[in-house]
Amino acid sequence: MNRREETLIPKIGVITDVRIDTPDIKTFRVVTPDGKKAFDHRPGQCAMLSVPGVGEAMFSITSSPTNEEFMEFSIKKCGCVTEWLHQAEVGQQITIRGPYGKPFPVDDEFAGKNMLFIAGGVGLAPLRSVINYCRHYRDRYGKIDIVYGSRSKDDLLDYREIIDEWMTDAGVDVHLTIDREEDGWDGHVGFVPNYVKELGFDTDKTAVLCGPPIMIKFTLDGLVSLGFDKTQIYTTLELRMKCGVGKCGRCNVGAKYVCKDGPVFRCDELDELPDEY
Amino acid sequence: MRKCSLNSLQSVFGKIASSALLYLPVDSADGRAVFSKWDDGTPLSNALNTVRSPKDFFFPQTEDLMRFKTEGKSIEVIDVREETEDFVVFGVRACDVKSFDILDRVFLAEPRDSYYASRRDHGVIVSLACTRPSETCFCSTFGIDAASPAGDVSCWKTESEMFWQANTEKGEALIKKIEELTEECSDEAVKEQQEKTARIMKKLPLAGLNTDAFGGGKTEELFDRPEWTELSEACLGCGTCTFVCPTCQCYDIKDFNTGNGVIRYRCWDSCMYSEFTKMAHGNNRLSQKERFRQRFMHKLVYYPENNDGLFSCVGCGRCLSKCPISMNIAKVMKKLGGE
Amino acid sequence: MQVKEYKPLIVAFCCNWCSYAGADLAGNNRLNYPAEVKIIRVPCSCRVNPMFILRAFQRGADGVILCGCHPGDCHYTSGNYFTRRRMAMLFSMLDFLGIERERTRVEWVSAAEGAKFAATMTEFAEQVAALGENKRLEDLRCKK
Amino acid sequence: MQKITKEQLTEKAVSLLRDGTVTHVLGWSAGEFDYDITPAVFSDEASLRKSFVWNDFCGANFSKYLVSKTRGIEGKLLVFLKPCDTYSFNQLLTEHRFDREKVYAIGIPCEGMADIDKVKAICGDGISSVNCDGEKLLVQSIYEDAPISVSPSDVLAERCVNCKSKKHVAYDELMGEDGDVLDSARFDEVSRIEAMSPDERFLFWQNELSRCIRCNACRDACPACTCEVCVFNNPRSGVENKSPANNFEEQMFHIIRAFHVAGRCTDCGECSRVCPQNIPLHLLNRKFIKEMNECYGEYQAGETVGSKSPLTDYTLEDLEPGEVFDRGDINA
Repeated sequence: MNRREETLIPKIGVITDVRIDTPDIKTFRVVTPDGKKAFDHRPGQCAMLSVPGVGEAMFSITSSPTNEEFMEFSIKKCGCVTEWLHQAEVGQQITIRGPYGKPFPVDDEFAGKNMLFIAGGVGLAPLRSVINYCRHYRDRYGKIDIVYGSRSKDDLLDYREIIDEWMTDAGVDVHLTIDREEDGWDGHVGFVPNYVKELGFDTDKTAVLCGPPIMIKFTLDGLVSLGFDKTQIYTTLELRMKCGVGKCGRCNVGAKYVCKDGPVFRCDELDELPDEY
Repeated sequence: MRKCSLNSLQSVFGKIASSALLYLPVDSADGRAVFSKWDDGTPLSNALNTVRSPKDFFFPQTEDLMRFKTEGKSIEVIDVREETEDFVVFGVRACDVKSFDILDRVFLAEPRDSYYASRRDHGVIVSLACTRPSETCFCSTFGIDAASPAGDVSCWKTESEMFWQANTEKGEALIKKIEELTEECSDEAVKEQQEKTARIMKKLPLAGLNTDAFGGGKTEELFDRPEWTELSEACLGCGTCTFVCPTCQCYDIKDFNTGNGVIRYRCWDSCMYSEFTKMAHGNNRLSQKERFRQRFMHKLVYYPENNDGLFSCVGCGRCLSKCPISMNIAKVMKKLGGE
Repeated sequence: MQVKEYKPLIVAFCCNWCSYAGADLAGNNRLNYPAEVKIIRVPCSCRVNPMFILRAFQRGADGVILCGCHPGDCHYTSGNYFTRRRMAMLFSMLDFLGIERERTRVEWVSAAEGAKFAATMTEFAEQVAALGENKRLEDLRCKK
Repeated sequence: MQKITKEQLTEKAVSLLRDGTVTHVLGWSAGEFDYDITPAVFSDEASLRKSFVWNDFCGANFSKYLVSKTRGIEGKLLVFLKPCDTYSFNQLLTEHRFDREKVYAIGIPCEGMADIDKVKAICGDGISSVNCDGEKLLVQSIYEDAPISVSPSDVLAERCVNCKSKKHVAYDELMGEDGDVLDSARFDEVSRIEAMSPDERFLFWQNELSRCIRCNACRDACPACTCEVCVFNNPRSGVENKSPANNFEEQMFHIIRAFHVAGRCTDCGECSRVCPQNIPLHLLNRKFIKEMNECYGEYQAGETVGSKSPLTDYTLEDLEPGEVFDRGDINA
């Protein structure tokens, strides 16, 4: 019996590669036991990963949908599940379900636009998926600017990919910054919001933000002062989630459920929500 | 409409129970009504309502979702779902019947919750009209008529008879089953009872409570109201209101390591709890005021906004009688609605 | 048909300084005590939190015994005096809830009392065996 | 029927607010009906006069609120304490849970509080008002033309029937007369259960505890439960759980909670008052109190500030756990 579908029952995923990105962030490559991608997704969507007996948690899928072989998750060590994952080895099975949430409107609102991606710390994880999607379908978008900052050089995520691929792409400008001066770093030093203002982008762009709440707040203010309209700015939220499908009530803010109506929000939509995220 | 005498009610119950599990409100040893399984002769309680709501039948306080077996690096997922046995819940009050509409819109929305759906498919709800509402009742505020409850079958109990009216296909089937024990009748006695109850409803202390100040789209007006501080001041942060509430449906999913496998189970959770929204790196609702506000905003604004204006409260009054500090949705509505 | 003999599972919390050494001595002297006694070493008998006792029952113990240094001999001077009061109260509460009092015990066993350790365990295991399986403080989820 | 009146308390609070002795008043606020009273902090005369109430339904123990309500206020908080509340007040001071300097405590006499469930058992549902004619409670129901007269002693809450003390053990000022420590029969029910066979006891508690819905009201109302994060809420404690998944979880929660407050519980009875499922949780606490009294000498938590509870103390001659049982046999 039981032919009823049930989203809460996960599939098995296998960790096939673990990349150490920074001292507290690792990127995990996950496929099904028969070596396929667990499911298709759109840029910005999330998946529920779990370790039986430890717990389940929502992570954004960092790999682009254009990657047909596997999914990647960049995970910062900060709680029970993430701590467990950080000591997991290649070959370890976990469970995976998804995809959840509303993706970035890559084929609608973003199409044909100049794109500005702004990320701080592990906030690059959800953006990497959409950045690589835009790079893959390069001709569908205008100029791409990426501003990325973190605490130090060691804390920059996907550093090799940024240097080797993104920086070498035509029409893609990458602006890196770190919070404090550091030996061996000749790039920009300073916080992301300030750097964005210094760079002073034209407002002919669609901006996508992700990072710590405080960075989002100030960057948003900065962009608005540069003349951006809030309808041009997108961000992605994170709240505690359990079900992933708008039923358990945990990620409810205003009339929205972050797991179902988000995590991607346009900033003018956020203004309509109570300040509880 | 059909009827049977109260003297033959036990044989009607017996007939129903011959093909499905039958639950009904029964007086427990300490004098409170609880839903219990009917066995030969179990008398129906005369109490107005049960302490716990009948949502337990469809959304139990805890249920196993799945099991895991782990060995080395590999995991096996074991589906523990079983199709629910057919069951009948008798004696559900009008308010609680309405609560299933509210829960349905959450659990049966895509993707359907198969655990809940299976119970909904196999459960038949037989409602029972109220004749003696309590001072804590305010179902009429939400457009519910206590004297004509919905459900698969509606029942009215008079001094000597029980009247039965099928409302759905499932209900027709149930009535068919007890056809021999009931007789076709006019609805005069029921009408008379309904009019009498309607008169009582108007006399209830909370009869004037209305929802004018609430509903979808009122977030901005209500969210920052200063009254929240005062209203939530004494809140202990316990989960009594949410757990006795027939419409509260927030849940938690947790893993339990049994020593020989892992059970992933679901249990009721409460937005009143301090750790409800706590994440590894912070909490977006730090004070009890914010948590308290969330509960009432959800019931009175957010839920109606997403569900065609339907409020997520049915006025059953359980939270009014059970809150340790007597703070409840009626007081919140009066305060914010400008008394 | 051969009926498998019921062997109760006993969890013994033993303090590191006396009772664990006592258990060691019992082993060194080749004294027999039931193999179903599972020893958990704790720094001091007063390390044992009431939760430990309940957890042991949850995970399938049929009896729980707590062994520490004799009163007056605690390595930390007074730990076992606190244990004595605490466990007296806890066990009495379990008894109040109808959980058989014969399933719990506190015994003082010094490092020199290997024989006492073995005898106590044997006797306790028999006592618990007479009661049969722990049904009143069990967690059905943990049953195999 | 309370000897002190709402007007007396209101005037007192108003005068203390006016002369600046206190800046806030922790009191009872009237509800929809006469019995659904909510604790509230008043900071001005107008709101006091409008909502402050004192009647036979002011059961809530305010002591625990002092932990949160004295934080972050300038000036002093006036609190009205019934005799039983003063024990919790002292116990919290013993545990350094609030700043005594921020509190102005007024002891008020209490004639026992009514239990609305008992009122409803006599008068039925549909109560529109409960008044007092000086002696009897007059209960008006929407189903009756005339009010039903009820003797307060017939509807006293269990904890008040077995009141242990009418004496205030802490206050800055006393209104009315102080009472005495009473010779209560509060341990009778514990003795009755002790006298049962283990099987009967088990069935009794299974029936009670299986009703638990783990709403945590008992814990959250308990003046002895003031941990900032309870172990049962802390994912790092290894025992976090919030569901009554089965009998074991229910038993574990209540055993551990009772044990945690053992020696600190003043027997104020809030746990049983707030339980939505009417579980007699106070019996667990009373069992511990009775046991400790008998084994380690009479001790009343909260009687004085700074006293050492039996479980943080010991003597060289304490009974062995086995002997405690044997003693129990003699009692039975």
